[in-house]
Amino acid sequence: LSIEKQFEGFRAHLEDSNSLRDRIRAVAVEMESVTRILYSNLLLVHQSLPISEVLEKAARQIEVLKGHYGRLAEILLECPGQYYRYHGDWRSETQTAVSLLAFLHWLETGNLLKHEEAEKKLGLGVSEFGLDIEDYLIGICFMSNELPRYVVNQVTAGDYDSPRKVLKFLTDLHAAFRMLNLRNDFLRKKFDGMKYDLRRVEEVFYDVKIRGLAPVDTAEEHSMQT
Amino acid sequence: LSIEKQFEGFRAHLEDSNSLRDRIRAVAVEMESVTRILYSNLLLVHQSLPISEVLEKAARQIEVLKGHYGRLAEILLECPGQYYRYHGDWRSETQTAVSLLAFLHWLETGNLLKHEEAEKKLGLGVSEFGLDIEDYLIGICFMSNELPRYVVNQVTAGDYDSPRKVLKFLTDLHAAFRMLNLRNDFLRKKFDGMKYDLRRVEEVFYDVKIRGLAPVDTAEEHSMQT
Amino acid sequence: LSIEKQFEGFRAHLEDSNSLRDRIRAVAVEMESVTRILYSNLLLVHQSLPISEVLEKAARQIEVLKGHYGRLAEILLECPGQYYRYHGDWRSETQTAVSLLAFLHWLETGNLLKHEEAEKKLGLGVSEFGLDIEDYLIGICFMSNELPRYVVNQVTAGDYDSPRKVLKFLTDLHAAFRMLNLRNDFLRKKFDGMKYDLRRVEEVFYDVKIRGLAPVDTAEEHSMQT
Amino acid sequence: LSIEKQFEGFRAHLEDSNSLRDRIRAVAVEMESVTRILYSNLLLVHQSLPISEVLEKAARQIEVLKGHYGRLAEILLECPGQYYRYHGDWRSETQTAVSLLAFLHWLETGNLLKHEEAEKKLGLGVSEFGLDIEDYLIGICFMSNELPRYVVNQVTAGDYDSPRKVLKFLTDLHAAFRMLNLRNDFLRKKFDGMKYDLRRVEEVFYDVKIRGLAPVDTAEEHSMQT
Amino acid sequence: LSIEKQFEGFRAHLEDSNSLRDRIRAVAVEMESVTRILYSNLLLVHQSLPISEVLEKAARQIEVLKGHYGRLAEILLECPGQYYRYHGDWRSETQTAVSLLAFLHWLETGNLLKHEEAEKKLGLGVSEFGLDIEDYLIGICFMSNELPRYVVNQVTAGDYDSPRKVLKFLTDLHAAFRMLNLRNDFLRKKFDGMKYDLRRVEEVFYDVKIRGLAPVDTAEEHSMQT
Amino acid sequence: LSIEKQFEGFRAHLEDSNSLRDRIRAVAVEMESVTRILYSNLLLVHQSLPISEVLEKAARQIEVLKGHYGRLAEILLECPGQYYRYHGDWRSETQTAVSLLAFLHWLETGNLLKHEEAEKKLGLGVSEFGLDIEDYLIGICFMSNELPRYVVNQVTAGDYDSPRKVLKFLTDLHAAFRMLNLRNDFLRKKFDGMKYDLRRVEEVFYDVKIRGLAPVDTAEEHSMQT
Amino acid sequence: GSSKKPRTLMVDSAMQDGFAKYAEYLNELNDKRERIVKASRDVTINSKKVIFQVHRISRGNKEEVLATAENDLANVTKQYMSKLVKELQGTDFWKLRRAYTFGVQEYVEAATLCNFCKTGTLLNLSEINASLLPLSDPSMEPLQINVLDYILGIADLTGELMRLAIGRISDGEVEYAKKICSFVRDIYRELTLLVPIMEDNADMKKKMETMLQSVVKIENACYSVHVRGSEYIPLLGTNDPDFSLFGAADFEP
Amino acid sequence: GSSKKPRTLMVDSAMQDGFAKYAEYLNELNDKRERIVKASRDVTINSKKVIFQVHRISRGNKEEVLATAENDLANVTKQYMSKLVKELQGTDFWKLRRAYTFGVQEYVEAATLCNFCKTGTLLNLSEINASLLPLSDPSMEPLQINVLDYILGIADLTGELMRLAIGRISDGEVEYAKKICSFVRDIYRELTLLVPIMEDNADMKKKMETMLQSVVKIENACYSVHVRGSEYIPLLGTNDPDFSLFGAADFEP
Ligand SMILES: [Mn+2]
Ligand SMILES: [Mn+2]
Repeated sequence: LSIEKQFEGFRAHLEDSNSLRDRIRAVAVEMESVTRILYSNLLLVHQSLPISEVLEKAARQIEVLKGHYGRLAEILLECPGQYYRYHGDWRSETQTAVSLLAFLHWLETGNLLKHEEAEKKLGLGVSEFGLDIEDYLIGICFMSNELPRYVVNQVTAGDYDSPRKVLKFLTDLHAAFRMLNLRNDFLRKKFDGMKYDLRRVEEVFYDVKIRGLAPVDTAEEHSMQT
Repeated sequence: LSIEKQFEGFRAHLEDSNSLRDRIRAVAVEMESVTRILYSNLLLVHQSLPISEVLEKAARQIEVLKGHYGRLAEILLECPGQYYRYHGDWRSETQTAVSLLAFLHWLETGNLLKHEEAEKKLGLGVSEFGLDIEDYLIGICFMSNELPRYVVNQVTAGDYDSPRKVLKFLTDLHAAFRMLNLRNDFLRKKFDGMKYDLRRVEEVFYDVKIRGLAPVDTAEEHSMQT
Repeated sequence: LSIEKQFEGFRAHLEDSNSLRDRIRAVAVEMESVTRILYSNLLLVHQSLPISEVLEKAARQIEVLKGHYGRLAEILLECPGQYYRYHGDWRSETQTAVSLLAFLHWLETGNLLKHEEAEKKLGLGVSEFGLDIEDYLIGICFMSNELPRYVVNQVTAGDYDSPRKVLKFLTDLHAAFRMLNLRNDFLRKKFDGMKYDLRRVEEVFYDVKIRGLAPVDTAEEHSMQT
Repeated sequence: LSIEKQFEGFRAHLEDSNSLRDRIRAVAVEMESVTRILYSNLLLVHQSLPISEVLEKAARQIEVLKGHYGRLAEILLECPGQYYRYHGDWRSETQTAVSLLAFLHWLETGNLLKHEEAEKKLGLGVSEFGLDIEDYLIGICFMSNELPRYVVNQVTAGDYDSPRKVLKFLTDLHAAFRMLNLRNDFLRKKFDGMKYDLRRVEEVFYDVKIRGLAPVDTAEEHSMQT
Repeated sequence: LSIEKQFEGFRAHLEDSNSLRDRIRAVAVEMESVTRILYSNLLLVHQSLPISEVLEKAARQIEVLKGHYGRLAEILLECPGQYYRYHGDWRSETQTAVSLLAFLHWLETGNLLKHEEAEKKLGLGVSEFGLDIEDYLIGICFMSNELPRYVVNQVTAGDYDSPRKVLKFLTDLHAAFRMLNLRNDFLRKKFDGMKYDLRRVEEVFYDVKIRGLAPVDTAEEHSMQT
Repeated sequence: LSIEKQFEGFRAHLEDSNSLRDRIRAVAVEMESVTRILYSNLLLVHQSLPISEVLEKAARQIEVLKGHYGRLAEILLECPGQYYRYHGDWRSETQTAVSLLAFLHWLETGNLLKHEEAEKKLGLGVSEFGLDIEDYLIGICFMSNELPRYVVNQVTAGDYDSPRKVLKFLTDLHAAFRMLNLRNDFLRKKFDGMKYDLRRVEEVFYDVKIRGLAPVDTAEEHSMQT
Repeated sequence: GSSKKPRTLMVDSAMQDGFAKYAEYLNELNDKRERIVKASRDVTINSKKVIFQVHRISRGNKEEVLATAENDLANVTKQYMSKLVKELQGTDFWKLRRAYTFGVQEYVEAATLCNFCKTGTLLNLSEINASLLPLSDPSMEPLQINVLDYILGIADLTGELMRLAIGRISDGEVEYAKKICSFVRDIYRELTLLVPIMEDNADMKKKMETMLQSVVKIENACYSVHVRGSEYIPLLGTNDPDFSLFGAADFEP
Repeated sequence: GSSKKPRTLMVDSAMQDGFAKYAEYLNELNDKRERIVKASRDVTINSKKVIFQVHRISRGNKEEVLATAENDLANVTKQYMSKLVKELQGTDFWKLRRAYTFGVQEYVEAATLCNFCKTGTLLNLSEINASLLPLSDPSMEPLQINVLDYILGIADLTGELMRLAIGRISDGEVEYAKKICSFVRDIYRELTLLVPIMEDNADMKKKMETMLQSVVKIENACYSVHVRGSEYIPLLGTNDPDFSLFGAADFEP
């Protein structure tokens, strides 16, 4: 009898944990869908849509995304201490989200989106459910991959000052990453790729400079905003 | 400057998490070593060493094992909420430990070691660090694998009542497991194997019965202890 | 007996379906061969053969291809409702065919070949056997893969206006694709690849623009036709 | 007894065929070693060593290689009709050899090394033991894989005319291959890869052309030879 | 031009060899189908169908199989010296065929089917096209794999003498194989597996012997034949 | 130049070591062949050949084997300190040899062949070239794998006392092995397998015991010798 | 200084129109597929539960356990298969097969297992299909499980029958186990001939290997009990080995 | 009622004696191996840090960064390699190679990388081995890194040189990158001939493929900067392309 009772408990436990994972995955699917739309909005920046408009469109999606993180946080509250049991189910979505938020933030302020800022934007960090640091760093690497394309299209559209600004930003970012002692893992591989982004931006800067298209140096002392 | 500072923090974080995993793995290696000794002690039961002696020898190792779980718990306190991040590093050791404890418990009491009892023996369940239920169930399946051998050796040594007792226990255990709706995973596979243990014990019971070696039925109403 | 009889029926059914499939595959092999020739003809565009000549050569092959679709349609009439059972056997040929037709159409008109137009060119859409929309869209993605190469070779041959035109077309196409809600499947993967085509064409446009090779901007306001 | 006798016959048979294979493999190992030296000589072409020197160094190794094929032919005379039984043992060496000979030949003459020419250089084609046509074709594909690297290094060394020449050669070669009706096999896979070589060479040609580095166009109307 | 001509030759060559291979494969597919029917007939032996009936059913299929080998031989006459080029296309079918014929032969006579006998049954050995010795040996190994199952089912059906007979046969066969000097190849691996068949049959013999089920020992001193 | 020169030196070094290795491998191949014959001889014990005859046949092969070890020792004298560089080339042969010698020794004396005894039988231990203890232990594990089969066949042949003797030996051996602190390596895996041998022998002992076939218990107090 | 001219201003509206149509098509298709996948997953999970329920059979509780299983199965049919049936029609059967095949296979497995336990025979495809007819709207072409899914389900059935056979022997029901053995052998032999002519048969080939292992496991179990029983026929002086001595039924009053 | 006779009572004491000896041998060997694995892991981790330090090179800080790297490397030698040296002697070099090979390879990689940055040449095996001599007890046979580990380390070095080259081009140091390119090509060509005669060369074969990719990456980077630079030689009216226009050095005062 006593054994039976215990196993009845186990039966309930197993079914609960299966349904929990199903619910988490359902949220992750929706996150994935929002980040796609967000990315779609962001892409317009390559077609020279004014940044203010891009930011505005994005703002709405970020709210939706935040909502999803809220739902995820609620689900995780039901199983305290099991964050990392399910972490793999929303990891890659979070990395993409960070990359998009960081790009938007850079467009807006010219600065790197910090870890706490990213957490705040996603509504994380209040409970035990925070933004994993490796996920944050990978997201930043993904963001760097978008910059060469941005610079090429900006120059084509006649903005000859952007290469300098992007180059400055990317050089600093690269230098900061070099401080880390990375293991031979996914993050290291992504960071290795950043070198090529840097080089491409330099080439564009060189192209603009050598033709005398870049604005005079005094411009540097003014604002970073477009 | 601000970026640099942030990355210095990341650098420290990455190094900490690497060293944490190293320490966890070091504990797991020692757990593995103790469970081997424990198993070694337990094996003497097949050579008809009095159960009291077996239990006594085992008791010392269980203390050591408990100590390791204590150390593990301390390490995990440093990273609250990350239990499942490192769970894979000591899983299989825990399953083996459960199987040994459950066998010893059965030898001593004739009953199934319950989940809470197992937690208690390992010094778990106080903090957030408990005994995962699937690990417990897999450990119980491992224990069942030892029973056919035990019964064969007991009969060889002249104990003709043990097949009945083991058969009763295993039949109940098997019935309890059948209550669970298992997915097609490792646990299901292990449970499938239990059928063969049951069948082998039945065969021995049959051998003993048909030859009139089994004690008269009145024995059933008495104690399960050897 | 009952088992035997039922399986005898299955055997007859499966053998029929196999012989049907063999006939379908024979047609698909010939389709594959025609699309190879068609592709071969089309490749000459990279070697700056006049477009009119390319179109003329292609027209003959398209007729042959249409004939094959006619034969396929006849075979499929024998198994109404099972169109999709055999679909995999000519899918990839159809996707290639669409990509070639769409490229030719773009060369001729500067417009995207629409789904109905593609159906018409292949003689489909009359019976139940139409052009699957996913196949059509995958074919369009394949076509996009050819554009970077086209643009590079056109510039090499001295046509400095083509990057602008291709970029316009590809940007619109990419934007149109983004309206679709894609699942995580082959089409999605192919669409994700379109990003790289776009990026490459942007680079080429950048190259001609920064060197002042692109025709003056007034051209942009006029026609898209070659 | 009768079984034993039969197996004695098998024993003799297996030992003969094993020793034959051992001898063939010993020759293949030496072939592999020569082709490595040849490859290593050929690598100097990327470091702008004068072609005449490269050819001279290579000539000696080719003689050695020819010697090995001679020994192989002698061994195969012992087992008429079993050429294809052992073919796999020297296939990949032969393909590599063809690729190296073809590259050297192209450097020297600007032409494709023909099948008979390859046979002659390797001393084959006299007896039943000829150069398998698929091996020849695969070797030619391997050779094509080297060309993008060659062209890149030539341009870096200041030879701005080489992209045009290589592109012409590769375009013709690719067109010739397209005439073949290839199965879905290794050769087809290798040929499909040739497309990427072609594309890369086109890109390099584009790079020099758009920057005005390619020699004046009048050259194009004259001979293609080095 | 010259390249084109050469490749036209290649095209013809490849098409010829492709069509030859297609015809060979078509025969191999039919062989596979007959061996399956044969296998399915043979399976009835495990359900205690009288051996005479099993043999009778099989005889018809063997005739069909022989016909296929005849067709194969005719095709191979067209490409003398290339037997081993295509050998891989019917190898595994031949090995299966040998294993089935050998099992049937053993059921009928209690003896090992010899190599020449196998050739004769398949209609081989007249022309250059014989039964490869390794294929024969691998087929015999496959046959050995069926014996443990056969013996188990015979005992279940009450035939307590079969373990002794099978054990005698398998012991002799194993001893004969041990005379061969096998390489580290497929055949060696298969032969290594025979050890487990032998062991299993020994266990079954042990089971009937220890329970006094095996026929009286006097039989052993007489003939081993059925 | 310096690079070339250094690598030239490496090349000489590696070629020397390769030719040494070739000679070692040639010896190892012959060792392998002798151990096969030895194993073949030993297998007759399963067919109840008198032990004295088995031992006699084996003695001759052991002499041959010893000769090979002598040749190996001579070769190794040429590379002092590098014994373990080439160790892998004769390891598995040595392990097999030990297992055979140990089985023979057990048949003859009922005792375990000790490490020094094994060294002596193989003519090792004089120079730096001794019998690696891990190889010795692995060989002993291999020997254990043969015992279940031996016991089954002995019982079949009517020797009902062997299970007791083998079980005693194997129990002691297993207990002795448990004294070792094994790493997670090949030896450990092999030792873990010994458990199954023990279990099988226990089962056979159970079979004879429960049927009253085992000789009376007084025998146990007397000698272990055959 | 920026002289940007947004590239998107001149959108190709014909293109947009076409894609609006494609988007609608894909949305509908994807939604439908999503609904089918969910229904199929429900069918799978609940059919598995039916199978687990069948395995709860013991000597004494057969009717009761089977009644529950059949009831559960009827619920699966009514609640979940009906959803599938409602979504699918016409060309969907093949177009969306991948979205529902696993559910249907598991359903076939559960239905044929229940039926075997009850009647000892193989539930035919036509019988299953007939039982699905009432679920569908009479105006639509009704869902009919195809031969491939049925065969794939039957292949898995043999694994469950193996588990059942081992359990039955444990309970002393040797004749039952022998019946399973012969049934599974028949299925294996018939499928041997069908597998090579099935389309996409890579999965099925793997299942055949597992099936052969199941057959051998059952045969070994039957062998083992037979040999053991044969020993005691003389011992007991009867021709009918008392298999009831096996199993739990015996030692508890 | 139990009539047990413990099977272990009559232990085979000769057997136990032998095994006590074997146990002692294995314990010592395992402990030593464990110490070596730990030391090797320390060497690996810290050599990797040296390599990361080298990659922190920029145009302005070369001496400083390299000085730190060399200092760190000297610490690795003194603190961690010395432990390895102390544990290993004689037959251990080959017997326990697997326990320390990864550490030694990484150490070779770090040492040769530092040396290349400083001198532009390949640090020879004999030079590394000479530098290890002072670490060992003069009475013992000193640890000498073997040819295989050296070559495996050099193979990885080329990957780091690729990273370095891309970085140098970014900083406008094109000549430096070209030097790396030619250096890596030489190594690749030499190794082409050595790989087939190396023992256990499966790893090395994989490394050769990666190495070729590294060579091509460097060549493409050099090509790219060359083509770009060539365009502006006429533009600028000089024969020396001003590569200093590349990189961060230029736009910050
Ligand atoms: Mn199932
Ligand atoms: Mn590295």
